[in-house]
Amino acid sequence: MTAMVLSWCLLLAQLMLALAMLCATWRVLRGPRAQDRVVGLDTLYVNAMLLLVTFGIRSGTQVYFEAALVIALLGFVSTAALAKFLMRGEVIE
Amino acid sequence: MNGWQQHLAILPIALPLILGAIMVALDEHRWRLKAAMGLASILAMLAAAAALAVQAHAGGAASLQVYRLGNWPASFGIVLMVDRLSALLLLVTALLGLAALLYALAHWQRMGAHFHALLQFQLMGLNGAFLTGDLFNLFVFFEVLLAASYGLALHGSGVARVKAGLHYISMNLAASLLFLIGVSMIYGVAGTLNMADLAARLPRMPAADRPLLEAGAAILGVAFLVKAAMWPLGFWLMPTYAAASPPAAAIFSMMSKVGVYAVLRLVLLLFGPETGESAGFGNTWLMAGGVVTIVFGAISVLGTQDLPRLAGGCVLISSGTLLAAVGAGQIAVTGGALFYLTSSALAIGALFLLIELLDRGRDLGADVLAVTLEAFGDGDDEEEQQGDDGIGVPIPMTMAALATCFLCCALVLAGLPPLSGFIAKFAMLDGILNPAGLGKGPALVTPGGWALLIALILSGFATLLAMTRAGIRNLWADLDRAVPRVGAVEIAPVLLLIFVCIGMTVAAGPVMRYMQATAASLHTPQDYVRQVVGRPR
Amino acid sequence: MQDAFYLLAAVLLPYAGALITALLPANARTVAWLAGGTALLTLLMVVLGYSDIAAGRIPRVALPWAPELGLSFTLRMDGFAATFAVMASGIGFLVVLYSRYYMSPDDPIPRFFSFLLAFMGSMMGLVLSANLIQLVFFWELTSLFSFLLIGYWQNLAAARDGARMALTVTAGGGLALFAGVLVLGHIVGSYELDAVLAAGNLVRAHPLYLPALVLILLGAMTKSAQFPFHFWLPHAMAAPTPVSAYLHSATLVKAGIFLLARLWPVLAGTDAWFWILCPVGLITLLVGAYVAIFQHDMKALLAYSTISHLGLITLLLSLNSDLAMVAAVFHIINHATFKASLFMAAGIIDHETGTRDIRRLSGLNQSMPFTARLALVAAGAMAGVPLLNGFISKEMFFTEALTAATTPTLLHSILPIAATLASILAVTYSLRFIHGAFFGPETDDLPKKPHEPPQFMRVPVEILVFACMVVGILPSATVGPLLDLAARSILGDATPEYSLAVWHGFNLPLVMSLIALAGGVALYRLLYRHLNAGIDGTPLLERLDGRRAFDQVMVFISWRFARALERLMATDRLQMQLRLLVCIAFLAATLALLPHGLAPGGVQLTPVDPVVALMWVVGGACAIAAAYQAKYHRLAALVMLGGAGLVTCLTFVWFSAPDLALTQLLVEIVTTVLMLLGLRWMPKRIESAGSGHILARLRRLRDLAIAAAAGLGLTAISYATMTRVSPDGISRQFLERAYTEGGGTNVVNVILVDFRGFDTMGEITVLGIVALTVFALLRRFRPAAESVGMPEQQQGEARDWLLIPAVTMRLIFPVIIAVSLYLLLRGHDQPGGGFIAGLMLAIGILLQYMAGGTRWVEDHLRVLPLRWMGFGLLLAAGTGAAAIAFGKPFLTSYFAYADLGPLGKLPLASAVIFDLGVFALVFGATVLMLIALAHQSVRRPRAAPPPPVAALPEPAAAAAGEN
Amino acid sequence: MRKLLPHPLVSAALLLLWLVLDQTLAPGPVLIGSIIALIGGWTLAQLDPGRPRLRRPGVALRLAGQVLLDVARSNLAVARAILGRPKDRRAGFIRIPLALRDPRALAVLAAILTATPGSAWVEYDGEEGCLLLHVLDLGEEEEWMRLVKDRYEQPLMEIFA
Amino acid sequence: MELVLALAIGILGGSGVWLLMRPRTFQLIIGLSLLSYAVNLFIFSMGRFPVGAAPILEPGGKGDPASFADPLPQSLVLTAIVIGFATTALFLVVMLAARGFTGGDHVDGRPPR
Amino acid sequence: MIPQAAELPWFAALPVALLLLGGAGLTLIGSIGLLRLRSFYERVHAPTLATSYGMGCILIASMIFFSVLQTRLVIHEVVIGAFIVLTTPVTLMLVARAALHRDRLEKNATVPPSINQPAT
Ligand code: NA
Ligand code: NA
Repeated sequence: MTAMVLSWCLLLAQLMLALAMLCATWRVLRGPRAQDRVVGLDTLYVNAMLLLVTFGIRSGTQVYFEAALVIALLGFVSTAALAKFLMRGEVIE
Repeated sequence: MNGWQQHLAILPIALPLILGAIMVALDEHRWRLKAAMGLASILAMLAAAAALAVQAHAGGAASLQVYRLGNWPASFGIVLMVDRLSALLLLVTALLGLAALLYALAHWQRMGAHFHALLQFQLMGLNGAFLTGDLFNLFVFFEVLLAASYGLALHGSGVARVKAGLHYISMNLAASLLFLIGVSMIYGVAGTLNMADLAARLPRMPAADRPLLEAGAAILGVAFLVKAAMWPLGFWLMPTYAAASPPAAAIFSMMSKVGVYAVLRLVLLLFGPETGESAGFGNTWLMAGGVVTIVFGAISVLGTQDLPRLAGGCVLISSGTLLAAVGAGQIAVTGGALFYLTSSALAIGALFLLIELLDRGRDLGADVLAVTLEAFGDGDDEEEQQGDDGIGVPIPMTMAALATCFLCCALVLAGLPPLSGFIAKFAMLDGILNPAGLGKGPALVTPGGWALLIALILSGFATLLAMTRAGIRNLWADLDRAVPRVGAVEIAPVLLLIFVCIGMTVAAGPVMRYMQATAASLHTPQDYVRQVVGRPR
Repeated sequence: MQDAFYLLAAVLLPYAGALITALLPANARTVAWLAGGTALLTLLMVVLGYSDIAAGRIPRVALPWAPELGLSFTLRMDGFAATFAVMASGIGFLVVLYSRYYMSPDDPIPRFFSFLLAFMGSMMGLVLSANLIQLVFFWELTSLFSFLLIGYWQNLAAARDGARMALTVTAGGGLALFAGVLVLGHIVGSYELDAVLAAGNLVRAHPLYLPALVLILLGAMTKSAQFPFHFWLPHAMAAPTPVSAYLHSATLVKAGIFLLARLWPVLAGTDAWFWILCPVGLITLLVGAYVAIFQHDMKALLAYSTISHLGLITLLLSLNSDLAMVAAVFHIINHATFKASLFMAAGIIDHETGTRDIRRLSGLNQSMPFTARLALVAAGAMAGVPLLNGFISKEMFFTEALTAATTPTLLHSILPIAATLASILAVTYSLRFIHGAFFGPETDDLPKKPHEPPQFMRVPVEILVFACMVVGILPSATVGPLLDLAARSILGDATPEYSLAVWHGFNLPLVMSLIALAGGVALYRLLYRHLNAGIDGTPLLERLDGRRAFDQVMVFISWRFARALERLMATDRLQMQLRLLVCIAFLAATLALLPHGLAPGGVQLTPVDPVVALMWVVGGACAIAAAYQAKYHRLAALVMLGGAGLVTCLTFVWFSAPDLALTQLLVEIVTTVLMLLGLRWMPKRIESAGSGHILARLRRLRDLAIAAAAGLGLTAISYATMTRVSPDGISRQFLERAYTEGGGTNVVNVILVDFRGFDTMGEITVLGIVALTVFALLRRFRPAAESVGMPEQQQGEARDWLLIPAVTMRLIFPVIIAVSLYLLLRGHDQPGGGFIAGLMLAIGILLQYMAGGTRWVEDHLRVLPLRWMGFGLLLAAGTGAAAIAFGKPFLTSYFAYADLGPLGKLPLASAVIFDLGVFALVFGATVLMLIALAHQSVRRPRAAPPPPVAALPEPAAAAAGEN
Repeated sequence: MRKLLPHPLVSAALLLLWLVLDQTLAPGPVLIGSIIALIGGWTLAQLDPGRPRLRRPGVALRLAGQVLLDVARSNLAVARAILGRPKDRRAGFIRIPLALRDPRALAVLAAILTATPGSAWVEYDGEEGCLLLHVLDLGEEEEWMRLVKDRYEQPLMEIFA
Repeated sequence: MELVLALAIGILGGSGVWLLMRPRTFQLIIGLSLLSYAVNLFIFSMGRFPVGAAPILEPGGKGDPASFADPLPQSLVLTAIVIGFATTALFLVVMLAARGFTGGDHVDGRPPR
Repeated sequence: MIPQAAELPWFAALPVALLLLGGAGLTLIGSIGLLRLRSFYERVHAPTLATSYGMGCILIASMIFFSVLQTRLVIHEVVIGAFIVLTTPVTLMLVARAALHRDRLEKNATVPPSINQPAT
């Protein structure tokens, strides 16, 4: 029973996260301005990272941990670079 | 075979890799050291290739040396396979590499960064592609040689190189993706990547999976044909080769042969006569594509005033000839084609080097003038004739040497006597007309065979026309040109390549025997497959 | 053995002489003696062989060359070959002698003699070849060396053009001959001359007879200047006169005739033979003779006369009559002697007077009487005056023409009239040659004061003219045996009875001769005024200009035709090339699949996971939107590409490939940053409302269809494969052996660094090479003028905006180092490894560059990426090579656990060292690329290059990359 | 000691990170982790030669608790704001003068404000020491001012003295 | 689920091919990137639909092919990713160099007339 | 279904389930905010729901799940949380600052002017 509940809750949580990704994607696609897309991408990264953690729970293994870890540590780099490009027109001065 | 000899196969890959790595780490001003290292490496490669060829040839009918990397069994590890074909191509590669390096010593080595390292990696890629017995590893080595070729094509930078390079890289990146698609499809249905293993599994493959395998092979073939510059996939070739620096272009004359090599190897290994339903897969297309490529190359050769483009056109003709010859699917033709491959690769390499020497000292206006001169009916010769009728002009030693070299290249490429091009062409045509051997059986010549015969003869004529025109314009007509300053180290590689062509003519017997033996074992891959797959760890 | 010696010597001596001569200094005069000696020795060799032939033996020698191809170097000298060999070497010797005096001291003479001797060798090889392929071999060599000889005065445009024309026509014909010989060999089953000659009936009955015949005749006709290929010969007169004397009397042009006669037993005797050759010969005979009359240049006159005589011989050969064959051989010999001497005489005149123009020359009989006598006799032979050799063979020709006329076709029946007409014309031009130059009043209006040439310059002419007379008076005693041997070696037992006598009684041929002589004199008188009026061109045939036609054809072929076809067949536009590539790949796969179709396999499908499906809604939307936005909204496209990449990465995770996911993610980050770094140098784009053109829309629609087809194709193939039962492939091995034999639990990593470590080595090499290339290319980077200035985003004032973020970005760096090393060290057993760690560390460095700027970072932290790369590659390759030291194949791995007491067991795997190399290289290469790009911004304040000419003005831009 | 351990806190955190990642306390990993922690500290010293002085760990702990609480609260508030009607709230910029000057301290403040839903750090001017904040629901500007200055800036100034 | 993966490959590939045929260099580079995603997933799919666990073994064990995902395509994709990364970087730089030399960003240097 | 779910006692499973739902819910609300909020500066707040308690809940769920399952302390998810807390401000600060910069360049009146450039 608990297994059932847990499984369903997990599935529900994953669906919510997937929907959250969808929302973020909408912002990426719609814009209207570049900064909106960047924020959208950043959110997409975070949502994806959380989805990865739930994948780990679902499969009961920890091999997905590293992927989540790397997104958490470095996922911001590309968005930061994008933001810097918006600000300065170049990423490295 | 024991001791160090057993490791000879890895040398053409490992040595340039290691020396290249050291060159990368060395400072730029150590170019003399780098040149010396490069030279040593190529000489060692040359020696190794010669030794491998001797070993392979001495081994009799089914001589194959299998080098199991990492000591893993052939079926799932990566193996190198040295047979006559790979040894031959290693040898040609080393020769061209030596020529390119020598030529670059004069000044090209310092026209951009890391020339020597790139050259080593280029040779490593070529050697690896010729040696590997694994499909995916072939992809990797294709990428190595392509990456290095991108570097060499762009060596020296400049508008023309970069513009051509963009096209070249785009096409080859797309082709590489096709390569991946093809390889993975083959893996998907056959479950293996080893070429010999693949050939062994092919007969047992379920009929329902066969179309997928053939589709994979077809896509793979398209990727190879881009590299071989088959029409209409090879429009990138002429601008790229024409823009590349001479040493790079000389090496590139081998690069287009890699595509042909891959086609040759795989077609015969996977779709040879005893593969049942798949036998002869794609031969007709190869033949047709090859012939059209010859025609296209001939037209390009005819239509250009520009020496580098002319040489590029010769590459196209050479590629087309080889593809069509592979498509003919006959041992005798393949043997001739291998002879042709060797001689044309060397001659084109020499030509690319020569072109720059010829262009040196020409004033820029000459080319513009030549276009109008081409309508050669204009009678400005009258007054010239009045002037100094009947007194010859001595040709400076340098020009004489250049002219002789140019003539030799032209003869080889047009397939005219007395050089190796003629023998090559004869061997192929004789094979087309008499597949079973001269006077043995009333073999029917296919329409494709006739088309190839006509295309070969006509392309030879076109090459002759274009080369004569170019030679006369560059060596005879341009009277007040300055005699180019040519270093010994620049003419030496040209002479080296031409001497090899001459040697192939004189020793046509033994050389041809090698080629025929190579072709025979390529066409009967069973021994090959048995030797690779049959031996357990 | 003896055979071998003199046959080989006959061919190789001239080449040896040529080689030695070529190496002599440019103005060595002694070279003539060397050349003359060589020629004489060659002649001696032929004569040595002649005794054997006379004894009824055919000397031969065979050296193995390429036996696999049925190709041996075989020489064979029968009577016919000997005849030609005598002519080639004998006249060759005389020409050398003559040249010694003819050529100017300022001419670079060794080159001349070298080419001449090489040509002689080729001619000897040609006539002595016992193998058809070998014959073609020497055939093309004669073309080649004649090209060099004709173009000897390469400073003259006429010489260049003449040489080129000769080579084009003769070598082109040679290629046809090559094809023809190949077909002939295919028919017979051998290229050996003996075998071919014995297979006449087989050949003539074969369906491929006609193609072979046409191809071979093409070769012969081009070489022997038969109509319509005759035009190259007069232009070859731009060569020094000795060359003309040699090439156009006895050798080059006779090669075609030689071939016709040589293959006569095999190819002749059919209607096709007659109907091709006879009209050609006839037209050549008549047109050549007619045009010759109107030439003002003595050499040109001789050239056209040569054409005419070649036509005559061809005509004789075409008649399918044995007697005509004998006549042809006889005329070959006669023509060689008188024509060579005439050319030499013309050369003497040219040499001593400075001109060859008959209109200017006059009365040379006074100043150079000896020469005049010699020329007179030779011209008489050419005209067919009795008691000279030309007369006898011409009589035989008339006889044959009359015999042929008994066959009731129009062509046959006009032959006697045509023969007489041709003879009339021959008399006319011979008369013009002699009368125009030697008779009439003496003139002062010459470039040089004429006088007799040096004694020895005349000797060759004297010898030849003497031969003309001796043969003309005593034919059977002199040339009889040679002719007999020659004819017999062609006709064999079928050799007919013939009589070589001056007087055959008063018969029809004699009448024809007399008519010709009288008619010729009359015609010359009739045309006298016209000829002396100095009008250029040939009456009635003004339009017939072979050279112009040739030029036009050449221009057409190499310009209009080739270029038009090239335009049609090729494109230099990348879009089209890529389109073609995609379409061809699609078609290739489709064609392969079509015969059997592509049905999905029978594997039980996996139920759809809504989460993944939703994920792919995201991925698909991002991909499509990126495709849509990439033109005008680069930044947006980049962001969307990031979205698609992220979903791909999630998919890898979902499908149990953590290593892939990690790598994909990191690569994605680096790529995004790289592209952003590059974006700074790209031109601004603003969306234009245009491009709504209907054609443009159609093109886009077509591309859309192609893209959709390609996408669907990929879908179909992957679906079909995924639904099939997996083959029992090699992957089982990896799973089973990864730990036990590879020493790692992360199977993917063990594959990467051990099982297929060789792939990895290649792959890191690729990365290294690319980094080097990027580095080299960027060093010469020249930004576009408009990108040189500061980006407009920096126009506005902004302070301290990076102050706070930079603190965090710096703080993160050690964290990144730690995590990167963590992933590196556990890679063999858990997800991670060299690639991932290397990329990660590179991103760490990148972050510092972003936070602090290039200068600041490089003041604080020095990374030497090239060293890292070299070290990494060396470590990886060295690990591989180290195995060799232990007698194991390259890349054989080794692993053990070192017991470090309380610190636990340390895994010692060579694969880990290999992975360390990978790490170093990936790190170095990535950093090198990033830094090289970043440095462009630092280099910015430099002089703006002038805008390149080719640049089109880009649409002016207002906004930044986006909106 | 300063040379060996230029950033003791960072090094300690790195060691901790290593051990958490490796999920072990065995001597081998501890040794490797220590080495890496040292290397990390040295590298950071290259980039950031300054040596921050942190004191008052009690204050720091209290601040952490406070932040956790605030974040939870504003999570709910923002969730309500998103799901509710836009008319009910007023978003806007607010400028806050700061006395805090240490960039590290500012970075912590930035992290806190960013992590707290409803407030976004937009601009900081170092010369004037002025922070521009964007707030989702402005309410009373004074309250925001007090929140930042008293609740976060004050303890931070104590910690980064 | 197989169809979802196949469609994903198709969409990525189709978008990539579309961009491949566009005239601007930047479109080309985005197209090549999308295509390499597609190809990577494609290679992956050639190991059959991956249902097993990640190919990470228990120490000392032998992997059972039935319960693990096929590791070989994974390693092939890994190689392909890295090579794709390298070539993308190279293409980018060549694209920049071409832009610098020709002044525009058309793949042929200048748009056709 | 989760393979190991059955091995989990209810006192662990329940919080895990709730935390997952809560975290995912917060994350979803945050992303919905990305859609619903009207201006960029408002939207910038939305993702912080995910990076604060949204993330926190899910990470704690994972920690509980694995710790109970493996009967040992599995807390390495903490590292993820730390990294997110460390890095999110960097992105958001940069993006917001960039947006402000661009708005100012375009003389957008809805944003406050630069502090040392008194309002015009
Ligand atoms: Na006269
Ligand atoms: Na916030």
